Amino acid sequence: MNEFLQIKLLGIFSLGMNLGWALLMIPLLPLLGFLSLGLFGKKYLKQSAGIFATLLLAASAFLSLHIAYGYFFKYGKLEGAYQKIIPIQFTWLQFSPGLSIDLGILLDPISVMMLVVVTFISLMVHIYSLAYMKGEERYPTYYSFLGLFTFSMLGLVMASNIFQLYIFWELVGVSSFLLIGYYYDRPSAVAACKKAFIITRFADLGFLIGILILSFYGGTLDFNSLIEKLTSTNSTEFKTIASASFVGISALTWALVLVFIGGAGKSALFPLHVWLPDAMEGPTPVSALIHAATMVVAGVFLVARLFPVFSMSEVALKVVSIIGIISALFAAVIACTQTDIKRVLAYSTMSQIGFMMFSLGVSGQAGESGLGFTAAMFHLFTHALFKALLFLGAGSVIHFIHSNEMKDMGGLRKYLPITHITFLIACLAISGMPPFAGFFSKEEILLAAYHHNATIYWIALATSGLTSFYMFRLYFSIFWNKEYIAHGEVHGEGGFVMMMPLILLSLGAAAAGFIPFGHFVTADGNLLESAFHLQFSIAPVALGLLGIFTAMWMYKKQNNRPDTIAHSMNSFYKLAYHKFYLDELYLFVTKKILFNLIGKPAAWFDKNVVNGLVNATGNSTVFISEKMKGFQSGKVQQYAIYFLAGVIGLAVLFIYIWK
Amino acid sequence: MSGSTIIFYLLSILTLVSGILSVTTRKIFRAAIFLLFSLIGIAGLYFWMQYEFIAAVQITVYVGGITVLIIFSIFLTQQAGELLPKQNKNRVLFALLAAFCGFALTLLQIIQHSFNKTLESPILPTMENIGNQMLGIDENGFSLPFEVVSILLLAAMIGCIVIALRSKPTTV
Amino acid sequence: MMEPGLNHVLFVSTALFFIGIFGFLTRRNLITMLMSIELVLNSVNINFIAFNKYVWPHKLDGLFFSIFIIAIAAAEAAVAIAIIINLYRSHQSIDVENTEDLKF
Amino acid sequence: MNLTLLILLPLLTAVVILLMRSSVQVKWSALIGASAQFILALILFFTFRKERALGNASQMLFEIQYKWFPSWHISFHLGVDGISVAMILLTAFVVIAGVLVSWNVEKMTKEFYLLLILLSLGAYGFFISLDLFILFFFLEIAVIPKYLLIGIWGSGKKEYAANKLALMLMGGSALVLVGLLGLYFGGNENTFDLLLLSKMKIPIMVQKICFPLLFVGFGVFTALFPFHTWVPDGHSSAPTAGSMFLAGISMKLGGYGCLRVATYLMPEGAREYANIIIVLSTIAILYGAFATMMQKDLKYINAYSSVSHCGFVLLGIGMLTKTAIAGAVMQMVSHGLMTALFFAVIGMIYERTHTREVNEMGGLIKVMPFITTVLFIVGLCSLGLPGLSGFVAEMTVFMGSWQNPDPFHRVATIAACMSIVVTAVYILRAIGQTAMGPINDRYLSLQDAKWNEKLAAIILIAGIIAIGIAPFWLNDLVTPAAEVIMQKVAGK
Repeated sequence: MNEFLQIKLLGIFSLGMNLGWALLMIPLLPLLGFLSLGLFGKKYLKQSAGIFATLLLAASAFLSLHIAYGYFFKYGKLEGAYQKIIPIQFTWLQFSPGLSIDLGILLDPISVMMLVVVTFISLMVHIYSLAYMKGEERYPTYYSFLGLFTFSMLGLVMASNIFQLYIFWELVGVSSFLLIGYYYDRPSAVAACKKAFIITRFADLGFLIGILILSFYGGTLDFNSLIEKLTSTNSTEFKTIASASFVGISALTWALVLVFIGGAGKSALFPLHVWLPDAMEGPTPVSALIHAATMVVAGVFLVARLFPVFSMSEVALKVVSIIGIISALFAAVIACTQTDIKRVLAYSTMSQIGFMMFSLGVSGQAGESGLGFTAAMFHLFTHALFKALLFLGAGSVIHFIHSNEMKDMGGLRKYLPITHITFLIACLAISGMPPFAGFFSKEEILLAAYHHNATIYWIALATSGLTSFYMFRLYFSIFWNKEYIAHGEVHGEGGFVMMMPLILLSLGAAAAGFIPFGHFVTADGNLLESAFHLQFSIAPVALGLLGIFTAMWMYKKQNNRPDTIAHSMNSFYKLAYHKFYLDELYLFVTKKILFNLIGKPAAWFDKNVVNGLVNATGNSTVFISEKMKGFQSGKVQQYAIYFLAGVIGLAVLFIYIWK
Repeated sequence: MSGSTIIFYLLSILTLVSGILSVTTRKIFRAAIFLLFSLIGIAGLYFWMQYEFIAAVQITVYVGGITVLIIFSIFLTQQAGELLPKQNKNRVLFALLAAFCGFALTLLQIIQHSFNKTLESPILPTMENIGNQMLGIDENGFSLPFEVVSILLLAAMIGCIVIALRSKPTTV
Repeated sequence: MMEPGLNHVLFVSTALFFIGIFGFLTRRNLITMLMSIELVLNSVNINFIAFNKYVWPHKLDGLFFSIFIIAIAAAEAAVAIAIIINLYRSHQSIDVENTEDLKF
Repeated sequence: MNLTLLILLPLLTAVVILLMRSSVQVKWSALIGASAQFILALILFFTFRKERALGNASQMLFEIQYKWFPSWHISFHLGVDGISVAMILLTAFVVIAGVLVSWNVEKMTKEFYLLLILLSLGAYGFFISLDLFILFFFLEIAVIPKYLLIGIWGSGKKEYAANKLALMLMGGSALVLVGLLGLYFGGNENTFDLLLLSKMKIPIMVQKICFPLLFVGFGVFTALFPFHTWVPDGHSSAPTAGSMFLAGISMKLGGYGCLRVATYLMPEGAREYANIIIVLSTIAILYGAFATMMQKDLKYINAYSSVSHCGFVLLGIGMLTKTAIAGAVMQMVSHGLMTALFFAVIGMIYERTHTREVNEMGGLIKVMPFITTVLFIVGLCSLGLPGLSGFVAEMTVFMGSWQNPDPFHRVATIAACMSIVVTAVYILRAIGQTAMGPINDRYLSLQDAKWNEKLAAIILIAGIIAIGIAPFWLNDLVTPAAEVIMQKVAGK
């Protein structure tokens, strides 16, 4: 091997050499796409760039399916429990003995599941974009950014080292930045991409400090050994991190909460969510990929990855569940009032992520109590499918109508039949209607919450009702409501290339719920048989139906009911419509406080005080010499007087004073 | 009170009074003449101290040479009969103060210090002794300073000529 | 009145010295300043001779120094007058107040 | 590997440039000279690695010693360790890029290139000298050309900037000189030899006096707060290559000096003043970042961000752990490459748009995709994107800093970490306003980069990416040398 890359082929042979390389190829193929399209795309590939990238990703998706099959059904299990396998790892940067950033691949149920989700959704988006983005000026660039994102996301989910996760975490952030800012000449897109990056960056600060704390006490950055050291209550590492405290809170909790802040930023949880709605400025397929299905769930993934450690700290878990439930409810309320269809979807994403988060928060580590964990992962999986579907459907609508606003839509079911059906399936799925995917996963979440914390359960139940309301509000507003009046030429749906991903995803959204998820993904790797309680699911389904019928009543036909209702809760409606003025608050904090109270004084201080001191040194030198040059008057007799006075003075000095 | 004492005092008075007049009179030619008298008085003092050779040199060089040189330069540069410009009051006051302080300080030192004459046998400043030592190269000889002074004089002469030469108009 | 000795002579020379200084400081004409300098030099000469006579009569060093000083004074006077005349040519004046070109 | 080659080669280049007639000849001979330096630096790097791999564990490799001034115990003593090799590589990268970028200089071309080459000579000499006297000698060689470069080829308030820079740097050198003399006379033996001095036990009192002198003296070069004000003015007035050299090489002379001379030779002094250094550098990091936020001129943005980034160098040194010191050196290399590239890009943009005000630009992606891509890369490097060099260096500094468990160091580290957010803010503002947004019509006809600019950018980007995606080679180079320094500082 290369002398630089001392790749430790841990068990790569036990997987079979081909499988090892296959594993490596999964992230490397999108990277290849990024590099080749980024460097040569504009010149050589042009319109074939999309096909090229799609083929690479198809290969990658195929390989990850292959790996998933192998892992779940062939070699992943050891004595009934799924193992964490690290087939590839090499030292990337050694800080000190024991503390190093190792790049590697960690296979365990969640990473393999994420592998499949990421590559599959990404492939769908690639295919969809072939038609959707056709004719764009920077078509190859678009695909190269998609490649970069997919690579980073894959690196993130397969990370074997917390710092590796951080590295790819930043990379997905930047690819999201690049893709949101894809329409670079729109000022709103530029503002949105900056906002997204800066807010997640702010959250990453917490993540970074959390990593620093964990690494200091854990003495390692490697996930496996970190988890091992910090979860056994007897280890010295655990004892020190649990006993070390700052402001009365243990270092462990601090570290986990800080890490969670990082996750909350990326997953757009309250109150760090403000970037997500604005991020909808990006191309719609990108929103489907990054801001619905994959990147935004990175926070959930992070908490799940460190879940054994989280489960050691009650407080940290409590924070996770509280933030999760607040986000879920908060976003759902806002989603009911928004009129931009992508923004509704964005808030719905935030709400669903809130579901996953509090589900993790109410979970325990082992056995039955780990239901929350499984449920969160299950919901992550199903949500990826139906939310991507929703976004792609929305994209298809926007593609047809060239607008994001609900008021421009209505009655589109005749023009977009396939979109209509798939969108309906997705809406049913997200509303938790049996037998669609969302029903099963949401059911498990609610069950986990019910067992753990009644308050959370009731709020979650209410939120799930709201969910079906706003989703069907969306559905009816787009496809029913008023009749669509076509202006000029009407082109149909995007054709097969655009419809195929919708169909595939709707199949997934319809059927994914039947996967016995507890068999594969559990907190402790052991099998978890989730019992299905019929009586338990009555309440959520009933509430969901209520939501749907309310939406139908209000939006199926054009009428003034929505306005009346909005009018009757005037102030609250306004509050929700303006997203509870959080954006304004952020603007106030950044513009007023950061810029005006810190930035400006700092710049002023530098210009006037520090620089002024330097200039003052120079000026005082000039001033003094200006004064001193008067002595050099050219008048001989003056010199003589000074001289004489000097002589007399020195004489007196030497004779009488310094004898 | 011997004759010698009276002569000393007379000479001192002549020297100092004509010195003072020389630096205060506002007629430049008179200043030169007072200077002449002062120098003569000094020569008298040398005679009084029985240093005849140096007294003679004083008269020839100073009285005969330098004063004449000065008078010539007065003729060359000055309109005759014109009063010298007055110095401003402050300057005079400060000069007086400085001169007086310096004078008082020096005098105080002179009075407080007692000079002791050596006990070794004196050498008389006769022409013979002076001549031998001036050109002697033994340890009492002064031939090196003598030569240095001669070179200095030469340099001064050349310098005078160079400085006083009317610079030619540079026409190339 | 006392018998004059070293101190008396030194008194005369000191007085003459400061008369010269005073003249140098107050005169505005360069030639009269030169005269003041001559007075200063002469007062020094008197000192040399006086010390030679009253303190170290066994040597002739003081006398020689006087001789050299006289020689140098002569040279100096010549150079000074050359400078003064040159100055007069260029400035049409030998007032010291006008000769202050050599400054900052 | 004969180290004198590193001095002789620039000297030869300078002579050849002097002999050349036309500006084309001058440019090409400078380029050939710079490439030769570049190759030489690479050869040095690989032979160094080979020697180390063969088990040559002596502290300095390729040592050469000539008697120079025997009566004062000054010898021409050269040698390199990992840190020096890293800095030499950096210099070689920046020099070749600087030469390429200045291809359009028409005013007194010969003199311009001569000064550039002289500056590189000073830098190489500085990094390889093991005798404090010649170290100082080369330091001075590296200062003077900057004055002329800014004063003659600069823009804006160039005279003011040149004076300010030269005076402040000279002031720094004066402190350095006093400190060096203190070391010379303060030790048991009068010597300027670095290795001899390092083996000597220098009295605590001498260390307490000389350490601040040397640290502040070198610190002025590397923008130690509050002696950083030459940075914004100097950088913004300098010609493009001048800014590149200034930020890419000159500022690193200071960091290297702080580490190699001040900290290494006077460990007790370093421990004594470490907290002050940390406070000052943390202030520099945050304050520089906040001040950058308010700047509107691209060069000022990069200059203030350099203050912030160089704060990490000093922070790493002040933290006094092996990892932090290694991180400081990495940050020097990384920042050198990055900031040189940033200035190069700014120069390219300025040449086209004739403005450096970010408010007046916009949408430049459309007309100059190459240049804006480079701008993106360098901006992302500056804000610490993984895969580019800035991330590696900053993370190493943070990791090293965090190894000090007391609250003071913790708070300083967290404060320094915060700068990654502020950096993101100002970098994205700058990029967003220049490259993105609607384009101004008068820029529609602008051309993208030419071959020389492309080459320069690619060379520097190669360096940045090489560190960013494979930091282990730099780490392997730097860490053993940092360990030597730390052993001395730990006093065991």
